[in-house]
Amino acid sequence: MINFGYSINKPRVIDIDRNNLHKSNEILREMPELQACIGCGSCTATCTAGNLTSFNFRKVHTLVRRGEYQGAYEEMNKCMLCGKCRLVCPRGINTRGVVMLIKRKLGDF
Amino acid sequence: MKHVIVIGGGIAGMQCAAELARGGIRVTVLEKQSDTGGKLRNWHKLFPSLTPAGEVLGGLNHTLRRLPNIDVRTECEAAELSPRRVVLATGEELECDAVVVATGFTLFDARIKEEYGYGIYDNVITSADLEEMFNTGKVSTTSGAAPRRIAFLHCVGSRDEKVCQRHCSKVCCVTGVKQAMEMKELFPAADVFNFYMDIRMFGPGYEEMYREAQQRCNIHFVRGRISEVSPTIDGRLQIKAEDTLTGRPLKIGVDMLVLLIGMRANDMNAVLEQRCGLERQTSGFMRPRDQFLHNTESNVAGIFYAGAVTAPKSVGESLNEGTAAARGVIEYLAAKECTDNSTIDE
Amino acid sequence: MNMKRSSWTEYQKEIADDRYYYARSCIRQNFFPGSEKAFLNILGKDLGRDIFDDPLHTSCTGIGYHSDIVPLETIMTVVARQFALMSEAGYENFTSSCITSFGIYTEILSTWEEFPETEERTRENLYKATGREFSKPKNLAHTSDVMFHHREQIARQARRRLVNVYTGEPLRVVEHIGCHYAKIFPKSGIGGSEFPYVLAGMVEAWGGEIVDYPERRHCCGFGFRNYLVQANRGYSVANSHKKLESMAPYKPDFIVCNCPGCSMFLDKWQYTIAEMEGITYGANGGGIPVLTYEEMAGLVLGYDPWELGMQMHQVDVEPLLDKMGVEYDPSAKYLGRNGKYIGQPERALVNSCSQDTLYKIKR
Amino acid sequence: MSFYADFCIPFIAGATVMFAAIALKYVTWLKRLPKSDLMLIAKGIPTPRTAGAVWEIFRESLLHRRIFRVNPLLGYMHMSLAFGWFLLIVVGWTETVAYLGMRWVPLQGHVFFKYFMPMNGIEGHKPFFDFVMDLLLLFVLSGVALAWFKRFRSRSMGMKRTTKHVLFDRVALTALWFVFPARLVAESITCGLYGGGSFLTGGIGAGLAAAVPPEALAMAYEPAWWFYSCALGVFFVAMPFSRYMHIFTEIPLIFLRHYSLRPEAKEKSYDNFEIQACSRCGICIDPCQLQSQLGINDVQSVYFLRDRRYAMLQQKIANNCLMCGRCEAVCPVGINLNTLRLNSRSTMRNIPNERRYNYLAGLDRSQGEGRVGYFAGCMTLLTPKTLAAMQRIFEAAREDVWWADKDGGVCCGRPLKLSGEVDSAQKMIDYNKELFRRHGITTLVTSCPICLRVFREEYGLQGVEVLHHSEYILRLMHRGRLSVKYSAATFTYHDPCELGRGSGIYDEPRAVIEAVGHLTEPAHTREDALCCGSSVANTAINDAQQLRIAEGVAQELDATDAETVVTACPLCKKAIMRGTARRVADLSEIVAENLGR
Repeated sequence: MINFGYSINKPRVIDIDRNNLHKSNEILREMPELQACIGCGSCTATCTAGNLTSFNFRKVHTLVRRGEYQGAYEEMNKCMLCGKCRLVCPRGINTRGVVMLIKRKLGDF
Repeated sequence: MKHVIVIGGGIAGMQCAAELARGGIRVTVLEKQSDTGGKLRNWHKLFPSLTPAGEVLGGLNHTLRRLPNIDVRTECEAAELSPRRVVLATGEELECDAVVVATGFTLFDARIKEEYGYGIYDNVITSADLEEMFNTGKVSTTSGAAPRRIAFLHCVGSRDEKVCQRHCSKVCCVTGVKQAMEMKELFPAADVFNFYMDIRMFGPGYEEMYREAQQRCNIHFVRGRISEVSPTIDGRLQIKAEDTLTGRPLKIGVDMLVLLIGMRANDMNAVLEQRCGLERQTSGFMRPRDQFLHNTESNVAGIFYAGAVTAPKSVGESLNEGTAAARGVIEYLAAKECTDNSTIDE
Repeated sequence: MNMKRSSWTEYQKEIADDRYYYARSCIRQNFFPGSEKAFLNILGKDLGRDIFDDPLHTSCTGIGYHSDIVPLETIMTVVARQFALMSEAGYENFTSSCITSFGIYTEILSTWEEFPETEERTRENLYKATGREFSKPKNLAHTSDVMFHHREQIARQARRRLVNVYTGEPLRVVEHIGCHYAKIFPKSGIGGSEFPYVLAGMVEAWGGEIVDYPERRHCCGFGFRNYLVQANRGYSVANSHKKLESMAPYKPDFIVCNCPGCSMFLDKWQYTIAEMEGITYGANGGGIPVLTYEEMAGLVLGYDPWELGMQMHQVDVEPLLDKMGVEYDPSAKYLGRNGKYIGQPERALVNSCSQDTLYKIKR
Repeated sequence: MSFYADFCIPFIAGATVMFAAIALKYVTWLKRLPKSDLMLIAKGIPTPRTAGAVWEIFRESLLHRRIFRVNPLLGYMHMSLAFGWFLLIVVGWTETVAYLGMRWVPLQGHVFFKYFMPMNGIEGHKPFFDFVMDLLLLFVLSGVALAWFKRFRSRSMGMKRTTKHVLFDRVALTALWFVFPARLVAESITCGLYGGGSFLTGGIGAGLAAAVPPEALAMAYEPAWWFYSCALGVFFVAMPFSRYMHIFTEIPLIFLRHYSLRPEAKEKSYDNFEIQACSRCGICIDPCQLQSQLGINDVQSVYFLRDRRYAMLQQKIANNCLMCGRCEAVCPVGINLNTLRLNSRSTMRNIPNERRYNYLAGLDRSQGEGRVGYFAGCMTLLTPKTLAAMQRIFEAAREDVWWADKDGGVCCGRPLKLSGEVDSAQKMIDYNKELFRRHGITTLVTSCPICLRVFREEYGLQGVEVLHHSEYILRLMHRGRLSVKYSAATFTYHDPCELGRGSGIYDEPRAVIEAVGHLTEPAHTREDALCCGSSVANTAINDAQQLRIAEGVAQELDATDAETVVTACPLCKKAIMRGTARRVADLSEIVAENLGR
């Protein structure tokens, strides 16, 4: 292969058709309330880890729901599980449970 | 006996006519279509209670037929009006003591948003088409197959300057949620995606319904407006949007795309403005005398508004306005009689 | 595929019938010089129209403009000079070969309309610089518009149709109109930007079938700065890659492009993608031939493919010529004027050569 | 005398299997103990602790004192079965000795003594033993009767729910139910045929002899002993694999516990002693609010231990626990239920990751300077009134304070640890420890009991005194650095789990409240206090379920009719606020509002 001095950018698009939604469906089956997220961002705003890093819980779980698993486990590992997000979620989502569930499903334990 | 002409035999007009008749007034309802009921005739079920539209309409029709002094003239269009006179499209002139304009709205023509492919690709339908399908009981793709993935697009012809529809049509959000749930009910194995810009759940029970759609029905809500629709090689539709909550473009193949079309002001409203001295808002809907205390009155004494002629409204709101307008008419006529009499006395 | 669409008819524009002033394209004359020649021949000889190829005119400097090198005032003056030359030559209908130029002309005419003071300043600048004065063209069209305008006449004079001679089926054609044709001012393009019809109209008139694939409207990826800076080229090629991935399942027989830049990129990136990713498109991995609409018209009218300059393509066109039943001399492919060997591009196949032998100059 | 009859085979086989299985278990468990635990045992044996253990074994394994405290009837049932059977064995052995002198008698000789030594015409008949043995048998039988009764009417024994058992348990239980009635029957028939026995066996025997023809009685004689032997045999075989293993596990457990062995954050061999010491009595079920408020019936400690013992523990069971410690407080065996659950979670979820939390490096968001450090904790940032009140208190006491996390800091690590990620939690612990060290504090005050617990138990902060703000405020008041006004206001107090049962702090907050107003206690209080339901230890229940628990707690607090509900944990405050219209305040708030001078 020739090195032309650049590489073909990988598309940023979330391709639902190509993504394997198996795990995301499993996650939603175990915790249907995650679908009730209205993207208000309270969780991320209050997040202890999010105030120290770029960790964005809302974004990561939304991407996981769309079948974008790349890096989600590593991102979720930034969470300290302190539970503030659960206290502020206006939709009463069990956010700590979500973190653990996503890690379990994507980390295979 | 006083005579009031109600223009438009939709739900607001029907409710208004019934209230007027109860108040001892002779009413003539002018209806463009072959039957009363307006847009509700083609609707299947109403949010958020899923009450069949026919139930509401049946009740209204029953009342209308039962009450005396109501004359419903179908296939009859008004061309010009003043507080004392309505000229029909045929040229016929009707005398009256007051007029209620309950002409409602026009459904947005989804073909104008050609990037969504309505009228171009198979299986791109509007929310109104879907209600028809519900009514006929034949919900399927054009090929007759059960859709495996369905997308709803909110705000088609609403909040869109590109099609001169700056206003919010108010009811499409909850209609989208309702129809998504109905589709999920019909096709439990299907994935349903709702693409929205905002979800505005303004009414009682709407937010609860939304939550139910999300959590119980597992309907995916994606915040982002679809930018374009294209056909795929296997005869499906490919949709592109941005998942704005993740900041990433998103594409997805669907078997059916439902466009939640908004409410457009009637073209006739311009005529009302030009020929009848009535005021219009920038949205094209008629302007009530004021938003709060005289919401069902026009700027011309003796001409009243009821229902979606002044702004997009839900069924319940339109019905309420029908009643409110009738009340206003009755008061207006009583007051007028008073002054007329005192003039005679003098 | 005859679409259930008529919306293109809503986007119509006036196209002059005769007496055109021709403005060439930088990219087209460098990469597809045969196409411009063919256009002049088709208009002048086959269709009997008056078209003037003025040796005095210059680049519109659009590439420089879009790369933030040429300022707006400068490009306006350059454009004004082209118009002045047109007036001096006694023409009123301006037609440009380049989509970028077409976009520039449209944009500048529109700017002058909205902000008359800019037109005044341009007049001043042009006069100061060259002593010339200009009048705006009566009609502005892209050369593809002109070709579209004459498509029926070409169809009548056609020697071949866009039909597979082996199967009798219409050829499946992917069309790409180029962003600056209608995306800036949809009203200035036939069919607008959503369902552009300028190339589709030609293809349908000449017997072919248009492929409507999901990424039909996507940019080829040229994007000026994105291509011109080497480090950004990955973004540029990613766009062509996306389009090719999207169209490949439809097995198109060829791609026809409106814009010289797009023709170049969709053609040459196929080779790049093959080298970088090992992915090849088209039957047997031979690539999907990319034609300019001039070449397409030329083939339909019976021109010799090598005279049309089709040997300049990265992707070999012979399989397409065979399908169309075009007779050609394979040995004459890389012979230029007076039978001189002009060099040969590499085929768009993986690992077919090393970097320093992109062009085999020696026979 | 050979002391052998064919019917003894089931008994002998059963006893052999049982002793072999138990021996195997003991040896394996002890062999796998970590070195440090073995050292503790070695050091502990020659100390008075051993005697203490023996006394406790007598008290708990035989008399079941703790169960008596839960419910006297239940206690009697357990005591009659355990102590009664024990005495039967002891007295039976003595009886053998009394009749036969000190000579070796095989086990079945002791157990089936009545069979081998029918009293008919025997020399030196000792009716005293007959009487004692009958009395003891009656004692045990009364326990069996109560057990039967409990199966059907558990409520009258102070238990709303009893344990749902697995197959081995049912087999063992059934066998056990039959052991003593079978013994009664066998011995009675023997007495009927050969005399002997006292008021019970003798009495029934005489009755039988009168009612049934001797041939029929003789025919029933062997089968009755067969049946008794079978019941014992079946019970013995099932025992090591059933809940009855607790009988023999509790004994070594008590010794080990006296030698200071404890379960830890990661599983180890010692856990086996605790797990198998569970008799599945089910006393832990009723206090569990997941059961009483939410009707969740399969996650309680008894089921958790059972599932873990049989290696069928699922994450959803392990995760579904508030770790409020209410079950631990009542467990008659004193099993460290929370720690065991925690180390199960650790086994299931702990994935050490070196790079995790690398972002903590070099971070310091603390403010101020002082020997006293205040650590608000993540949750307290959502109850800013607490933060403001603490500030006023510090100011009033003229304390220079170093604020560790006023603008957000790093979590104390306990929530992560409670979820099982023990190794990763250590990274936060290390970070905060270093932060405290760097700022040279000597006292660390926190208003969050969750933080408090991990600071005290895991941080090992040498030279730093860790105080909950209730303790700190009380100390300021005692030392005269803080004075408060007493008013007629009425308060009720909710004990946070981590503060009360978790850290043993009950009196300090009460003393503080009583300094500012009148305190009334809710129905469940102190060691028995309810959990607010928002515990960070539970990731399985949903928001609505949390709310239901909170409402239950709030109801009790409302019933006190106090003006203000006081608690001393930000999570409890948030949770209770959802369930009551009454004012809910942190302890610090009511102090700050009533500062004197």
